Amino acid sequence: MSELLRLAGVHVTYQSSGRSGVVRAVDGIDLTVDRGEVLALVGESGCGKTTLIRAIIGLEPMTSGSIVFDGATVATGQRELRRLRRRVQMIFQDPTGALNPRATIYEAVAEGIRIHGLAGPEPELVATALAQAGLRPPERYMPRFPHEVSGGQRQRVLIAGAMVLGPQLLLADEPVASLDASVRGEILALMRVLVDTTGISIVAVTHDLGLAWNIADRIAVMYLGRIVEVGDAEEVLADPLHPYTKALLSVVPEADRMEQQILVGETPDPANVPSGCRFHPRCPLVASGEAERLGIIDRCRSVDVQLVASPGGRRSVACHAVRLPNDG
Amino acid sequence: MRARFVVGKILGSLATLAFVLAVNFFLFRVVNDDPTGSLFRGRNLSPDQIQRRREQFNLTGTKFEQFLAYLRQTARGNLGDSFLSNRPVTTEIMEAVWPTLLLVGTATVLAMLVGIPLGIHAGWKRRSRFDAASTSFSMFTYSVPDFWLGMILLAVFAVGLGWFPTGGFEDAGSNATGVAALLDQLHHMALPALTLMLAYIGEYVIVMRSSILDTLNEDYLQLARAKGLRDADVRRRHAVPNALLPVVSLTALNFGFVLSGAIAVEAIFSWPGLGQATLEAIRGPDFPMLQGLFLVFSIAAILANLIADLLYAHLDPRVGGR
Amino acid sequence: MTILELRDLHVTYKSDRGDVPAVRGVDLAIAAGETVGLAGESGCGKSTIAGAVLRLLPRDTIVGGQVLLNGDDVYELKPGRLRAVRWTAAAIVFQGALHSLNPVRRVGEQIEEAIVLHSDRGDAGTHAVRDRITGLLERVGLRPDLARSYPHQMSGGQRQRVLIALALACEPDLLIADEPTTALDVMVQAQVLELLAELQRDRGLALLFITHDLSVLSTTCDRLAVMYAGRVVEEGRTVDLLKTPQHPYTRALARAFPTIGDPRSRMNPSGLGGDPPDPTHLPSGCPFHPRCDMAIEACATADVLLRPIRPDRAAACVHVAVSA
Amino acid sequence: MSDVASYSPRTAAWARRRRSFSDGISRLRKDRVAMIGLVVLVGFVIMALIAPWMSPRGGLSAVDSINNPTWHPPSRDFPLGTDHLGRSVAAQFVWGSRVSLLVGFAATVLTITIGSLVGISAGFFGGWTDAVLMRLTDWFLVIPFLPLAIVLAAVLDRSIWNIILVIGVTSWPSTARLIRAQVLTVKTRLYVDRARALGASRPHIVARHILPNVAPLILASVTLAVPIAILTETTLAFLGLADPTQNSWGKTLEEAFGAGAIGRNAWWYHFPAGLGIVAVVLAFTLFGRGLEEILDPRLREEGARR
Repeated sequence: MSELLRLAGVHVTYQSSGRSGVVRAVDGIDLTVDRGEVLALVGESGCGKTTLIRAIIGLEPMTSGSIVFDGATVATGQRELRRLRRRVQMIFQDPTGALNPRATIYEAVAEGIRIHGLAGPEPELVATALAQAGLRPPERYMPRFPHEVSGGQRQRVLIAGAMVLGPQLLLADEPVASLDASVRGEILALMRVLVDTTGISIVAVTHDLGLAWNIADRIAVMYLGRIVEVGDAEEVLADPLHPYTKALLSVVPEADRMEQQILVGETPDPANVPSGCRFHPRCPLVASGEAERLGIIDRCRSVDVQLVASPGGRRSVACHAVRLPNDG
Repeated sequence: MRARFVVGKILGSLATLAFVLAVNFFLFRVVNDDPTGSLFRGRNLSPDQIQRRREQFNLTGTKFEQFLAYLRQTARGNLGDSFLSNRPVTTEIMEAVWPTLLLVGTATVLAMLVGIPLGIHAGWKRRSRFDAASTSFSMFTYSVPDFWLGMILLAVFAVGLGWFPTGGFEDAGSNATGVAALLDQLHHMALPALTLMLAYIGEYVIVMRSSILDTLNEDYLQLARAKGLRDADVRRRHAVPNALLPVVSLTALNFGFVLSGAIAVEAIFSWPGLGQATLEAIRGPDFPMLQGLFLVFSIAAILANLIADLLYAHLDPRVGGR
Repeated sequence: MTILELRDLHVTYKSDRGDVPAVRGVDLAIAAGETVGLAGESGCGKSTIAGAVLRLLPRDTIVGGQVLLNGDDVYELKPGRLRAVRWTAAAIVFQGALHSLNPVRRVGEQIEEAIVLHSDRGDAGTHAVRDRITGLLERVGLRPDLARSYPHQMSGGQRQRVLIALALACEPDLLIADEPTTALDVMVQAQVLELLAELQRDRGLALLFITHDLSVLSTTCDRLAVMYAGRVVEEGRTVDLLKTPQHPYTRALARAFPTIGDPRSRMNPSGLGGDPPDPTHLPSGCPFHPRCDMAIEACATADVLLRPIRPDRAAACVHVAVSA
Repeated sequence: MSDVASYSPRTAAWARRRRSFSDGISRLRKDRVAMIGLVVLVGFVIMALIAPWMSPRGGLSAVDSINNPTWHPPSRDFPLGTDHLGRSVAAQFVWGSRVSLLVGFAATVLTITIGSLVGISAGFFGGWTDAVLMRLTDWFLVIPFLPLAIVLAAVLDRSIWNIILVIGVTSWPSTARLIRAQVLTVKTRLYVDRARALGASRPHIVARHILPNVAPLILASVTLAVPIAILTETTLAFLGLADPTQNSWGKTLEEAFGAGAIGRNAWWYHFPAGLGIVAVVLAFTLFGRGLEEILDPRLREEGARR
């Protein structure tokens, strides 16, 4: 597999209107996405996962860092962004809000074609995209308004509107979080089929590890603007190394479960990033005295920890306590 | 409330005041480039007299110098002399403030006291017969020009039935004192106050009703009911405190219009207040007087606006940087 | 002892588009110390049941059947008695904590209101009441000084804890939790679930747990009832029901929440074709048949009610053999 | 997919629009109160249009009316009686509707134009544009509206166009605020984000997403601005600031009051004009509220959610 997207040192910070000044929403991300790969970006709300994918498509201004897409560095000019936005597309958590209530489904799907002046008979392009997204027969859906179809169908319309441009990368922001359980699986299956049939890559932002298990090839766990663990989805979920990943996995409600590792305290605040390892105030290793026993407690408190790759490069973890196995 | 919030609001009000002063100056002296021409239209003044007037009204020097002179004067409380009476505008206005304050203040308070409960009840019992009746009534009074309503009331109750005097503040030549004088004034005030109250009431009913309707679907009302509160207590303790917030600021804002609210109605009832003064100034035309009145009306509104903001922030814990 | 019993409950809303049958004959019983989960997708009628128990539905709603709370039919109670039963016999933890708390009143006052309302003496502001509020807040893991805060000053997790404290204020026999963790982050959700489980254990509460998320119920409930189109389509003990779901809908729903590590669901998301039915236009016959992969001809015409399979287990499907 | 090849998006979209338009009309039709308002309005508009045929303009002239009886109660010759100069009150009523409606409509056009331009630019461009425009709007909003109108009208020459100008210039700020708020709401909608992600330019977003979702609100505020304009004209006319050559209902009331119609119990002089104002204003308000319920996206979304 070859590389499609490479993020290096991506930062997104804003001036907060309130008290403490700077919000470090995305605080130094290095990440790659291969062609035909599904990457799940998981974490709690406020960890910067949505901001990160919005920055990739230029909806959020990047403060520093670089994005290389398909071998070329992405410039930030209007024209370059526009060209990029044909090859990178996005779908949203709330498909109801993402569709203009006054535009028909046909118009919603055709909008991208018109913006980019794509060649070809528009009705057929729209019909193909709708059918590909599972809305068959397409002509039945074309003249409808968004409020006349169900939530799952709206998400399919969004997918059709994105896929009609033939993108190489699809960014999906919590694509099934607002959908009913029974519909959820259908949309995920569709996403997987799109990858297998068109070779597109998907970056899916989610708080749901089950989604990663269902469709992702790789998984990246984010905490307070940083990636703390990344690797093959099956490996990470079977054998999490970072204490945060372990905690996240332990609280997935399941009938026969492992020992729960419930982190105390609130969802962390990116306006107020702790010193040292940013996870240390909530880290179970610190709380249980394990870090002290390992003799790393001072480093946890004062040394900012970087993502360290395994010798084979397939797994990376950012934790003072973790030594990676050799995965060749 | 944070001090920063309060200071910010005060500074904002001062900026508005500066804007008003500028408007007040430039409207009268720039729109009409040389006001002496139009101000004294129809009067036979010698060039010498005109020159004296010019100096008197700071019409010499550049526009900017004139503006500064105007600001200095205004800051000292000098608003010039009335053309009609030749007395200082400040004095004239001071004399007319009290009757207006009394009349419109009374009417506003009454309209509030009646309108707010009506609106609460109508909103709470939405689509009831009471709601239909009070909403139609409000829409009707809202559509009636206040002075015409005054004319009708005057025609019916003063001229037709003779129950009330046809105008004025008290009986001419009466030298009653104490309770008798007070009763006489109340007798004179009854019709104009009723007119204004009817004119204002609709707004309170409509705003209060829609504000209650906004809260009806709130989850916290459902929770209050689930707790076992009576319907009346759910309304009193949970719906009304929230729904009153927008009405509180409406009320405060309306107090800003107390001084300027009754111009036409005062004219109908020959009520010796600021409205009557405005009408006379228009007829003159008495520009210094108009200018002074406009300034006073605006200052009242700015103050009321400031109070409304601060009051809102005080009542709503979510506002004001707490 | 049975705390809550629903007997053939029917609820029909009035709307501009006609009658909306939201609940169409539900039987359910909860005993003291028992946790029962009610699962289903949006529009299946599960939240309506929460409102129906305390008679909180809109005035023009038609309610049929019986709701027995500690043996009394809630719909037969006089207004005064009904108000006394509310919050003391059953209290609700509503979904959406931000909107369930009055924004202009301190959270302490809102808890105090419930305590004072249901105590014999008018003892607002006394030490006893203040101590009680402190105790409640501490019990749900909050600092007592938060009583002086306004809802908007708290985090989502804190507000949800306040709602739980509020629900416990009058020591109810039954706690109804309506999607109590839906708006919360995964970690906070785990905290709240743990708290609810603890409280239930400590106080022997009956707990009715309503959610769309079957996986949440799997860890917290003794028994489960799965709703579809206003009816319970399957019920049974949690482990039993999830291990061997009998109704095709339950099966699909259970598969929709994958077990991480289960190779069958790896790279194989599972869902259910079609969409949840519109309550105003329910399909004929078994309302699930248009989405059912096991539907036979009869399903389109013959409606199926819950069939007992064995003690503690029932499902509403033609494929379920009726036990003797 | 021969169906698809012949699918004409434009025709289909227009068919849908027509359908939703006629949906709106039929919903409006069911609103009996709004329909009463509409009927009354249409009646007055027709009266204003055919005034020259209903009643010769000479009826308004004191010179032409010199031989008429003065203060004459309603009779067959003078259906609404005569005034202190012998002029027909009925003629004044018919002609007065022209001025009231003209001022009402024209001032509203001005108000809404200024308000929409300010509101949309402030909302869409944000930043400095927004800060400056909103400061200005706030200033105008705080200054009491009627005194400002009075002062402006007093300074300017007395003409109907100046009255329109005065009302337009003083009443735009609330419209601007309303529309800015709606633009800001629409701007944060996810579909605007989606359009950006699709690569849409600013003009595309304004034309395709912002305007269509703000337009109904603009239309709804038109119907609510007209009554205010009419009432303001009436008051200004009553205070003697109207065009002396034009008969409006407000001016009739001023003259009736000035001539002592109340003391003389000449109800026929002041009653019809006042009733005309109330009827038109009420009709507009009722129709406007009905229209607002159908057009205002906020109210509609509310309704859809339940």
